[in-house]
Amino acid sequence: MLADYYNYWVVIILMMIGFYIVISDANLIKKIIGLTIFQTSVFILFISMGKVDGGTAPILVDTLTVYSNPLPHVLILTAIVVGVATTALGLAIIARIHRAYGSVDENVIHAQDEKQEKA
Amino acid sequence: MFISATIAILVVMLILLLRAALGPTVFDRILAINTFGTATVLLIALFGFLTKRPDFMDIALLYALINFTSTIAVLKLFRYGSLGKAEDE
Amino acid sequence: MGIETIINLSLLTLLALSAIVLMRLQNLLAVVLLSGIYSLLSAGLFVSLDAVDVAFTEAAVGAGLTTILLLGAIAIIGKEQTVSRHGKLLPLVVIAITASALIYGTLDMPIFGDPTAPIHAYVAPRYLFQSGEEIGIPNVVTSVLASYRGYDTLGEVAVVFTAAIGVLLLLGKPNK
Amino acid sequence: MLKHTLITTFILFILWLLLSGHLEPLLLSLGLLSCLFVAWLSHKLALLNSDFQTLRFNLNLPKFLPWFFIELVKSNLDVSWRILHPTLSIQPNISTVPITKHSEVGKAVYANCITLTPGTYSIDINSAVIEVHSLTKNLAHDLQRGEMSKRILALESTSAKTSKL
Amino acid sequence: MIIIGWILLLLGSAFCLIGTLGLMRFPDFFSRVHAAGIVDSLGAILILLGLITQTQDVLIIIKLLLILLFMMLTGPTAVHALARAALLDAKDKNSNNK
Amino acid sequence: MSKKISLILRQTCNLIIPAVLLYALYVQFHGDYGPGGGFQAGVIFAAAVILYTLVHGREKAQRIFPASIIRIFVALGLLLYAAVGVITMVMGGNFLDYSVLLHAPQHAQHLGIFVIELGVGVTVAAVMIIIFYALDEYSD
Repeated sequence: MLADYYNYWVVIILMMIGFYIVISDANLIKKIIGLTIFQTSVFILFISMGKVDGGTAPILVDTLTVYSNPLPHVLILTAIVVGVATTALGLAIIARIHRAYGSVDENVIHAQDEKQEKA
Repeated sequence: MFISATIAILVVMLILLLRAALGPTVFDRILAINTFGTATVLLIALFGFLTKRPDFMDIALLYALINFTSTIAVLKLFRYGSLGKAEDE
Repeated sequence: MGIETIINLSLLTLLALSAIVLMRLQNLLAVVLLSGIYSLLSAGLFVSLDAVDVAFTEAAVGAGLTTILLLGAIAIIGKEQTVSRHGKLLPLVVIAITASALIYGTLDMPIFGDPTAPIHAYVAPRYLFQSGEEIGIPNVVTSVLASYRGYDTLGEVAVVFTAAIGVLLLLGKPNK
Repeated sequence: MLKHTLITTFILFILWLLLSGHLEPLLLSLGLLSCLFVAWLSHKLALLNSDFQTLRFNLNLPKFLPWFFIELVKSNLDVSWRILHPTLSIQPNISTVPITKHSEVGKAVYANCITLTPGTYSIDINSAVIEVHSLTKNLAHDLQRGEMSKRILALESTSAKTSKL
Repeated sequence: MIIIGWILLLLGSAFCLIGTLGLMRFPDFFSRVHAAGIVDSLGAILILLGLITQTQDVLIIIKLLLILLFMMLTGPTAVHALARAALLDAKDKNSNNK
Repeated sequence: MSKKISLILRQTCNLIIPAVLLYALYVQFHGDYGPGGGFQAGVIFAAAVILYTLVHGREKAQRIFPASIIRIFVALGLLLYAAVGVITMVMGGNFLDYSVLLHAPQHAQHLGIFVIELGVGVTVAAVMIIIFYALDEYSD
C-alpha cells in the first residue's frame, strides 16, 4: 500500500510546498524557486506513471524485452529545458521590477503602488 | 554488496542534507553541496550496476565534469558581487 | 521489497525533506544553494525511475544552469536579502484543502509500476517494438522526440527561442 | 603553435575514442571534426596553452601513483581515526610550504595533491609559497620536508623549465 | 575478483560514512573541510575501484576511470576555491571590526 | 591577498573546459545510442562557456563568443530545424517526414534526426549563453 502510492503522495507534498512558497513568501525570487519545486513535482508525477515494474530504461538491447514507457520521458525532457528558459524570463522580469521599485519584496512593491495611487 | 554501498551513500546524503540545512555559514552549505555532488555521482554509478545496465555512466561523468561550475559561481558572486567581472590585476 | 523500491522511497523522502528545509529557510542565498541539492536528488530519482534521458537533462540543467541563473539574479538585487512572509494561516488552509483533494484523487490512480495501467496501452508499445525497424536507432526516446513527435519538439525549440527574445527585450541594451 | 594544436587534437581524439567506443566511419569522422573544433576553440581561448605541454607523462608517473596512493591511505586513516576518537584530538593551524622550482601547471598539480590528501589542504597560493591548512602540526611538517614536491618535480619534463625562462 | 570488489566497496562506504560523521562532529568550517575531503578522496576512489572490479566491459571500465580522473581534478580545486573564499571573508570581517 | 582568481582554479579550468566542450559534442552525436541529444548537448556547451566567463571574465569571453554572433545562432538553429520540415514538404512528403529525404527510409530517418538534433543543440546552447550574458550585463 505504502509503496503503491508513495510516489504520488510525495509528489503532492512537493507540489503543496511549492504552492505554499508561492502564495506565502513575499520575496519574488523565492516565489520563482517555489515554482521550480512545483514544476519538478509534476515532472516526477509523469515519470512515475511511466515506470513499469521490472522494466529498464527505454534504450533497446537484444537481451531485454520489458522497458519503461518512453512517452513521458520525451515530454519531460523538453519541459525541463523549456522550464529553465521560462525561469530565466521570470528572473528578467524580476530584474526590471527591482530597477523600477528598488526592491523584490511584494509588500514593499504594493506599498509603493498604493502611495502612487493616492498621489 | 552493491546494496550496502548504496544504502551507505543514501545515509551520507541524509547527513549532508542536514549539514546544508544547519549551515551555519554559507561556506558550510557550499561544502555540503559540493560533497553531495560526489555522493550523487557514486549513487548513479552504483545504480547502474544494481539494475545490471551499467551503461549510464555518462550521467555520472557529466556530474564529475560540471558539478563544480555552480560552486565556483557562488564563490565568485560572494567575492566579487558579480558573475562576469574580470579579475583585478 | 526490492532494493529499487527502497532507493525510490528513500530518495523521495530525501526530496520531501529538502523541500521542507527550502520552505523554512529565510536567507535567499541559502535557498538557492539548497535548490542545488534538490536538483541533484531529483536527477538521482529520475535515474532510479529508468528515465535516463530526463536525468541527463536534469543533471546538465541543475548542475550547470539553474543555480547560475538564480545567482545572476541575486547579483542584480544584492546578496544580503532575506525573505519576509505574508500571513501564515490562510495559505496553510488553502494548501490543506488542495492537498486533501489531491490525495483523495490519487486513490483512483493505477498503482505505481503497474504494467497494465492505461498509459502503457496505446502508443507506447508501438514506439517500443516498432521504432527499432522504422527508425533504426536504439534510443527510443530520441526516435520519439526527433521523428514521431518532431513537430512537438519544433514547438518546444520555438518556446526556448521566444524566451530568449523575451529576456533580450527585457534586459538587453539598445543598439549602439 | 600549429604543433600545439595538433597535439591537442590528438589527445582530444583519444579522449573521444575512449568516450565513444563506436568505430563506424560516420562517428569517427564526426569525432575528428569535433576534436578539431574544440582544439581550435581551445587555441582561441588560450586554454591548453604551452604550460600543459610541460607535464609530460614520463616514466616517473608509474612510480608516483602508488606512492601517492599509499600517502592518501595513510592520511585518510589518520583523519578517520581522529574523527572517531571521542576527544577529537585536532590542532588546526595554517602554515606555508615553499614551491620555487615548479612550473605553473606543476604548482597547480602540487596544490591539488595537497588538497587530495585529507588532513591538509591548500588555502592560498602565490609565486613562492602555498599556504596550507592542516589538521595537526605533524601533517604540515611532513609536507614541509618536501617529499611530495620532489616527486611532482620529477613528473615535469626538464625542457619545460628552460623554456619558461 | 568479486571478493576484492566486496572489500573495496565496503571500505569505500565506511570511509564515506566516517567522513560525513566528521562533517557533523568537527567544530568549525576549516576543519570540516578535512572531513569532507575523506568522502571526496578515498571514499570515492575505493567505491569506483570496487565497481571497476565488477565488470568486464572495457568501455565501462574506461568511463569509470574517466569519472575518477575528472573527480580528482575538480574536487580539490573546488575545495581550494571554497577554503580561499572563506579565509578571505574571515580576514575582511576582521579588518572591518578593527 | 589579492582579489585575483587563484592560479589553481585557472589552471584546472583551462584543463577541464576543453573536456567539457568535447563532452558536449559527444553527447550531441551519440544521442542515438545512449542518453543524450541536442537539448542536453546545448546545455553542457553553454555550461562550458559560462565556466570560462566565470574564471576569465565576461570581456575575454565575449571576444571569442560575441553576443552579436550568438544572437544569430539563436535563430539559426530553429531555422535549420524548420528548414528540414520545408525540404521534406518540397520533396513530396509531410512536414518533418524524413523518409523522403533519401532512398532508404532508415538512412533518411538517421539523416533527418541528425540535422534536427543539431538545430536543437545550436539553439539551446545559444539561448542559454545569451540569457546568461543578459543577466550578467544587467547586474553592472
